[in-house]
Amino acid sequence: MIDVMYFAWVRERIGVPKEQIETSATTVADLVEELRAREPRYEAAFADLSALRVALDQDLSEFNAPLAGVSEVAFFPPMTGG
Amino acid sequence: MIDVMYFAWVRERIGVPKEQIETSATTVADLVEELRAREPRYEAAFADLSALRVALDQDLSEFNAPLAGVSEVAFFPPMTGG
Amino acid sequence: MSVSVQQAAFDLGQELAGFGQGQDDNPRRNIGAVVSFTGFVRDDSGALDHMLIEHYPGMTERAIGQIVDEAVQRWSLGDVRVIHRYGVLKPGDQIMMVATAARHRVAAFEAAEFLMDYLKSRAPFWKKEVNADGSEWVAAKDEDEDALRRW
Amino acid sequence: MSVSVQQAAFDLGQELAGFGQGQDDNPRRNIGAVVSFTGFVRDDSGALDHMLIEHYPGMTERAIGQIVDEAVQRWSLGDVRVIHRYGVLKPGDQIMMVATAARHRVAAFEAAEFLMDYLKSRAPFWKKEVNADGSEWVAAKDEDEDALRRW
Repeated sequence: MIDVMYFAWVRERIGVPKEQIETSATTVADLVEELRAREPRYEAAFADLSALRVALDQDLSEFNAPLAGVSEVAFFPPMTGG
Repeated sequence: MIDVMYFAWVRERIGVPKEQIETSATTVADLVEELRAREPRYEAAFADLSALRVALDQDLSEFNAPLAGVSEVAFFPPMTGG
Repeated sequence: MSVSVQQAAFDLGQELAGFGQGQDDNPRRNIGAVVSFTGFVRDDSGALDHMLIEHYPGMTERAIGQIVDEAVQRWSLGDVRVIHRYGVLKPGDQIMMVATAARHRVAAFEAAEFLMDYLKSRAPFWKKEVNADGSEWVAAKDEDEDALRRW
Repeated sequence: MSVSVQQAAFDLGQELAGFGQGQDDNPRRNIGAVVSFTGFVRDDSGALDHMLIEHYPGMTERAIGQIVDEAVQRWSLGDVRVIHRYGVLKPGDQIMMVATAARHRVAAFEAAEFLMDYLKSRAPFWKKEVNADGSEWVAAKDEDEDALRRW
């Protein structure tokens, strides 16, 4: 089980801010493929990975990063702070 | 007659902040030569022109600038504001 | 060094009063320069009702903390203050501030600009503009990403 | 735009309160960024009794006014505030401040740095450090003169 969080328009497209997911995915990209195959709302959120960023346990990471040992994955668009 | 002002260590070496001078000098450099010839305190103040700046009627200027029409000349070291 | 992520408004004057100068009973006299940046909600068109700022609690504090640590080391800062708000903000409201204290002006300016450039693109905040006709997420700008390259 | 050359202390918070945001009955909503710089009297060695700042009344206001006008035009500033003190200042005292208000952060930062670089070397102020053993005029630094070249 892994906590998956969504922010900004990713959250709006998927419809929930957070969910627990049972997965055997070994990388972030694998997890994304699993989610896209689930329902159209995931397909809509993950259609263009270049428009997305990912954080693993609250550190910015990459889509090819391994998921081993990770307990919290977050997907969101590029940040617009400041 | 022209008003001549001195600031910082130039003022300290010459001993007065301001004086009126009767001069027929046509450039700042000529005026400096006249002053240097007067007394040792002027000689001491104007010994190294590269360490001095000059303003004509409150605008930064150059030592080769003409004095025609100028009513206030000021001599001082490089500024240290901020 | 102090970082706050908060909904509440802040008082810039209060934040900057005595900033970098140590305590009254233990004053520091090696700070010659304090730079502050304050960001406000603009409304160029006059159509904006409000801005909604979303953030990632936990990661936000962590990301800003890392950015601050790097700035302190790199520019030998005497003090840093960062406040970033989230929630509903109206046109003219203060969004955030950074302040840096250093011996000399160049370090204080550079560190403040570095902090701003990283907060823009690396701290997990997202802005949404809401007006009468609907709402829109603010898109990240290429120039903000490019700004990181100089550091 | 406002420039003050004064002996009195100033309250940074008071100067920045509402800076760039227009009047309450006529608010401006096109200012996204305010940058402030404040300079303090340092005393690294612990030997400084006080600093004496001399200036050239008349020319000071004129020189700063010209620098401010140039910054306003070049960076389309919404507002500028400059305060520079003269007279006797103690370690830790505020010497001066500049504040700039602009649409975007880069303009506000650049304009504030430009103003500081010009105030350092082109506004007619001279600093003298006074301690128990005597006093010494602060020498201008080559790096301050060099800093003007980038503008």
